[in-house]
Amino acid sequence: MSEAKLHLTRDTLLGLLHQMTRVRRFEEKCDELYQVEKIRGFLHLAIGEEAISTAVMAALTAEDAVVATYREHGHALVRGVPMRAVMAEMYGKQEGVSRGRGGSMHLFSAAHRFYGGYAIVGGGLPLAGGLALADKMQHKSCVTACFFGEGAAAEGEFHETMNLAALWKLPILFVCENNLYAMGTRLDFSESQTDIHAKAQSYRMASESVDGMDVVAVDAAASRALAAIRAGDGPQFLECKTYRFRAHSMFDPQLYRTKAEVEEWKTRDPIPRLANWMREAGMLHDRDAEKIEAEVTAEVDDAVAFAEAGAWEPVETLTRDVTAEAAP
Amino acid sequence: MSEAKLHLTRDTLLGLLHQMTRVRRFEEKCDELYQVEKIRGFLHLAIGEEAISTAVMAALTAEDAVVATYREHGHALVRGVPMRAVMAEMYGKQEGVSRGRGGSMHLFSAAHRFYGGYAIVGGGLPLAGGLALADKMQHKSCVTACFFGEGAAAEGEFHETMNLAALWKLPILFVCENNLYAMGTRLDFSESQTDIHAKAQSYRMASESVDGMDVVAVDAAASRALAAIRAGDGPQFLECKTYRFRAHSMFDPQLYRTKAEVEEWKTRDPIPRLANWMREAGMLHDRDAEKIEAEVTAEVDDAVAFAEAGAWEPVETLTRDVTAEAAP
Amino acid sequence: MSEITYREACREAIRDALKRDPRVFLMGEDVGHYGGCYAVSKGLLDEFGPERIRDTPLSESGFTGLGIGAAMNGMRPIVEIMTVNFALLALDQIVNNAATIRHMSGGQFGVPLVIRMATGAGRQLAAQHSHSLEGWFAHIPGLKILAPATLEDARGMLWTALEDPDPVLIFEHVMLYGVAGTLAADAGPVPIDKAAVRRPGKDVSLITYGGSLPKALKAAEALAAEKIEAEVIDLRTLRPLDDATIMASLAKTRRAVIVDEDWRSGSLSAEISARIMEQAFWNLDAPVARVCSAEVPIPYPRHLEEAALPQVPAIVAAAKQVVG
Amino acid sequence: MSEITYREACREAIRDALKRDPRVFLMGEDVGHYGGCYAVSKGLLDEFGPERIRDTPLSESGFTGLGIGAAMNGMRPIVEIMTVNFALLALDQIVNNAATIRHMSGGQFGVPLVIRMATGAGRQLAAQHSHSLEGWFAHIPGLKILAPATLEDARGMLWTALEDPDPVLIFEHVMLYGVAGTLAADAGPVPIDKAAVRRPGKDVSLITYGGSLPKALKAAEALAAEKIEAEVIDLRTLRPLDDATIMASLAKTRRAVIVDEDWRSGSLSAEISARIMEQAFWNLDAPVARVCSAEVPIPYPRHLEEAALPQVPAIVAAAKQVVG
Ligand SMILES: Cc1ncc(C[n+]2csc(CCOP(=O)(O)OP(=O)(O)O)c2C)c(N)n1
Ligand SMILES: Cc1ncc(C[n+]2csc(CCOP(=O)(O)OP(=O)(O)O)c2C)c(N)n1
Ligand SMILES: [Mg+2]
Ligand SMILES: [Mg+2]
Repeated sequence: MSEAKLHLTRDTLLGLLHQMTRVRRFEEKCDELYQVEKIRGFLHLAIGEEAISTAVMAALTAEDAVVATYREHGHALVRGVPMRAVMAEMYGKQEGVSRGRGGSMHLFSAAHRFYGGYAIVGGGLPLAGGLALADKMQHKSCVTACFFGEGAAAEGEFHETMNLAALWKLPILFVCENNLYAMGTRLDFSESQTDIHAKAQSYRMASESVDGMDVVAVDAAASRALAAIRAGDGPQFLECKTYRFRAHSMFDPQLYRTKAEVEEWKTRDPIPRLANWMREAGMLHDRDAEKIEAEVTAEVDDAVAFAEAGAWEPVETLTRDVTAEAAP
Repeated sequence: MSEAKLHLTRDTLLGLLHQMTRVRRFEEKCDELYQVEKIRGFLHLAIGEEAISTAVMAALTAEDAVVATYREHGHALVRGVPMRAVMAEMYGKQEGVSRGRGGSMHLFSAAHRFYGGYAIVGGGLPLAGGLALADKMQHKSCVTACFFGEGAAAEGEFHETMNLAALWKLPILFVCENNLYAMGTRLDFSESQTDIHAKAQSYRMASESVDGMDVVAVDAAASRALAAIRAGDGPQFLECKTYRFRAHSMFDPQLYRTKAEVEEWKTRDPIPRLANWMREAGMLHDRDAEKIEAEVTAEVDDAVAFAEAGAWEPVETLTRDVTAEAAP
Repeated sequence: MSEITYREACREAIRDALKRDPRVFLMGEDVGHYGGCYAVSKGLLDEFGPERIRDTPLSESGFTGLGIGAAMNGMRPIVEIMTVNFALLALDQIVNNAATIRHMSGGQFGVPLVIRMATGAGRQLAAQHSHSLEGWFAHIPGLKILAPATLEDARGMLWTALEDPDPVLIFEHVMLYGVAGTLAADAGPVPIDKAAVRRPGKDVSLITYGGSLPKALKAAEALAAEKIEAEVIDLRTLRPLDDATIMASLAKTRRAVIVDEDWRSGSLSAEISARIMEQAFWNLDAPVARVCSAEVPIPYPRHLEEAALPQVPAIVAAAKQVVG
Repeated sequence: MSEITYREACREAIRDALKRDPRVFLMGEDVGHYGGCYAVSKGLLDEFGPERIRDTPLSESGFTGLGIGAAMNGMRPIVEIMTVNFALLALDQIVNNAATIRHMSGGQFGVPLVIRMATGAGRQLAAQHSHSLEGWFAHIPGLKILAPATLEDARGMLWTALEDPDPVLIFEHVMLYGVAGTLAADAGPVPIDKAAVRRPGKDVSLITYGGSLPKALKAAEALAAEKIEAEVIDLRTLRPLDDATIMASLAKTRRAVIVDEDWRSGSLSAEISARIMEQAFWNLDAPVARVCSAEVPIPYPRHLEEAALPQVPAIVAAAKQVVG
């Protein structure tokens, strides 16, 4: 584990472990619920990648803004969006964070400046740039954290946003979750330059690559980057190398990678990795681990019960929220 | 002037001078014709930038393909498209190279593998990539030369094409005509990284920057790049630094730059520059210069007469060439 | 009253917005140092500075998306896209984001963004600069689509659009910029949910908008000379359509010709015809006719461009045919 | 005859094209190693190799443009765009280039390109993956637009499309992929310029295409039980429209309902209604009706998604209303 961890308190580390576990158990439950058709549509699990959202959210303040992708359950949960409302959204219930209209791919929460999960790859980037522009023009000191997969780096919208952000020195943290595959396309089949963070040079943007399976390393890198942004150095780019342990979505036979490769990556699972290190350092005891698991299980069960008990939006409201009720 | 010139024969140099002069006089005539409303629509002159198209075309073979922009009179002429047909196109006459349908911005010539002038900035790049892909898949050894302004480098289509070309090692020469302005937007107002050729690194593409006012330097650089492409090294990127002496188009009061700047650049005019150097080296005599001017004047006058005498497409044919006559 | 062009009316509308509301800024290619591709924003950079008159790189999707994000976060951006053909590069942001976010977020976020762009043919700019795709945008739920055809509307629609909580697209026809006329000195906001009867008549309704309005008015004059009283309706807002004004006119005239510079098939003219079919069929004395552009990428030469577009004689002929 | 799904018919069509013509190749996101987002191209990479089954980066505009260039230079590319919503990223290439090059070049260059994509709702994929924009594309001169609704068409349209000298877009409805049926072992090319009468009838014409065809057929069955004989027309080709088949049916039935999964305003249904107005007004016994999607970005929950889309009961009700 990275050295930076030594500076973190036991409470902070327990917090990170707790958050990663929450996200993991939540998504495992979603997987079950998909099998029994409680959740439908596309469901993208980030199991294996929890360290990134957990660490970056820990480094942000409540005033900062977040933009994410369709693989954003963890981002929403760690950001503080209540698990109940997220689970209800997965069900498509009225009590869902987006009234059930968005589902798994479109979690939004104004109260948490969680500006949403976007399902057009690359489509969230320009919009995130605009959030940062508005903050800057309003002389606010907050930062927009924009998450996306390495697949997005091939899209034109990535390029246009990177340039605009650097040109106008926008307060934005680009977080590339590089899990080596975009659906079934391995990075070297999609990029001539596979060092994603190296692309930032084209825009004279500061960038760093970090082990995305090491929550503490990501936390340290994100904190450094955020400090630079807040100091007025302009946007920063953080590439986090990670891996998804599960299929791309629920319709993916995973023909494009070997079981062995997946198993190899599982040995770097960020949750046991942190837990084991903490144990060795005497910072985690069995009762702590059990407590976390118990709390998380209770929270997940409660969220499922909440979603189950939720209501369907009346069909009569079908066209609400297409435009605002009161226009001038 | 660059050292490379020393290896060029007098005939070759005279040829380059002749071509640049042709293009210059053609465009000066177009400017006149625009004032008297013989030519309409947008008219983009490349006066000052002739060295680039002249040199690159000289380095290409007849089997190679060319894709250009709306500022492409010179490219078409030097490529060998008859001046008559180009001028008739400027008039919108049936005898025009595109039957008058395209006008100044859309010169096409199948016979010269001149795949056209495109007026959506960046829009020609993907298409040029496709020409190169087809050549490669058909195991042909030809190259596609794709011209565009530095303004295009900000478009997403630039990014996507650069990556695809490098990823698939397509036989394509990207020629960026960097004249420092995109309409009225100075490069440093549009790019955080103003060294355009440096962007090629993001795609692991070989690149070079060259003085675009030095026809011999461009010729040498283009020849090197083409040799590399033909040797199978994949795409190459050539940035040519240049300047347009005239307005962006006919509707441009040029508020965005000073007269002094324009005058400064005019001292680097590629035509007198080559001519003077040749004179000093004893390779150009007054009678050569006069001969070139006389030939060019005659050619331009002939082209104008041809265009004047041309016919308008009958209105009845309005919808021809929307789709092919005979579909399956 | 002052003598003013449509271009100046557009500029005054922007100036006024910038002065009235510190959240407003203008962003787009060449809006600043160049003075605007069609000179609409000339002088504004000097007056308001580069923070509020933002020249952008050639990145239509990028800066349109930035406008969306800025609108979601407290600003009131006016994004200028030079020409509707270039807007195709920004369609993902407009259709997949701007138009959906309110719904996808269950009403939590809105996008109070205004996008202005030039549309239409007539300047011999050929197949990549001359199209009229505003009808396309009018297809998308979540957007509002405006087509100011008069000085009043060029001056007043932007104001109301900027107060709208949802994305509003304003299409300015390139042939209108030079049109001059008089405008009240205190001209202010106008509603953006109503069509207008620009000339009353009882024999046939000429339904149109934007750059075709002057042509329809000329046609009405020509028809008047032949004792046919045409009522000219300026749609003004293409989404949502003001059905009431259209059907009220039809109730009187029982006949209609729709004039739309867009390519005929699948243009807004089709939707209007279909609505008349649905709402006024039993009132019709003749089938509704359409005068639209020929289905061809607009060719460069003047005579072919003119032949491709709706022209006064064709409108007159269609009206006479409908009147029977 | 063999038992086959629509998905397999699409795959067989591609296999067959690859085998028949060395100029054909398939290019798009995840068409190779993944096996295709909707599993259409599963197995083709193994059979034909990565030169001809090309996985692309996420670059819709880029690889669509590459397809255009390759088509202009001797190849016959099949470009797959996963879902019509993503095609918005490639619209510049499709509309400004593919559709205009033949005209702009005065007929010197053509773009014999086929672009396939999935369209439509029904899988609870919400507001960024569920739309039906084929009617939008059908607006653009220079393009041909196909919507195979049957196994025969899924199998046979691609063949003909690849022989067409112009760009052809094929829209495959996501809810059809799983539909199974029998197909003649020697099923081959089918024409792409004619609509088809899928069920004859004399009382009302149900005009539809793509994913709505099964619904229209079910509605016709329900109507038959009530002694209303509906004629079901499958448009098959959305541009150019086969007016003759539509008007022939109208001449018989004098009544029509158009079923279109696209949002109502400005959908293809409007164009069809307008054409019926223009060409068959005097034959009509009732106004043409439309059953379309509600004008809302498609919501995620099943009950709302179902409520947003055209359904059999609504078609039956519209038909009964029209029959009066
Ligand atoms: C513009 C666009 N093209 C294609 C898709 C289909 N798609 C959804 S996710 C995905 C892969 C994205 O990969 P990456 O960006 O690496 O993110 P990851 O899924 O690995 O987290 C694809 C191709 C899409 N949603 N949007
Ligand atoms: C996509 C798009 N946006 C905007 C324009 C309008 N426009 C035409 S040329 C131009 C400037 C292009 O600059 P550059 O690429 O540097 O080429 P140059 O004109 O300098 O040769 C602009 C903004 C366009 N044609 N296409
Ligand atoms: Mg990935
Ligand atoms: Mg330039």
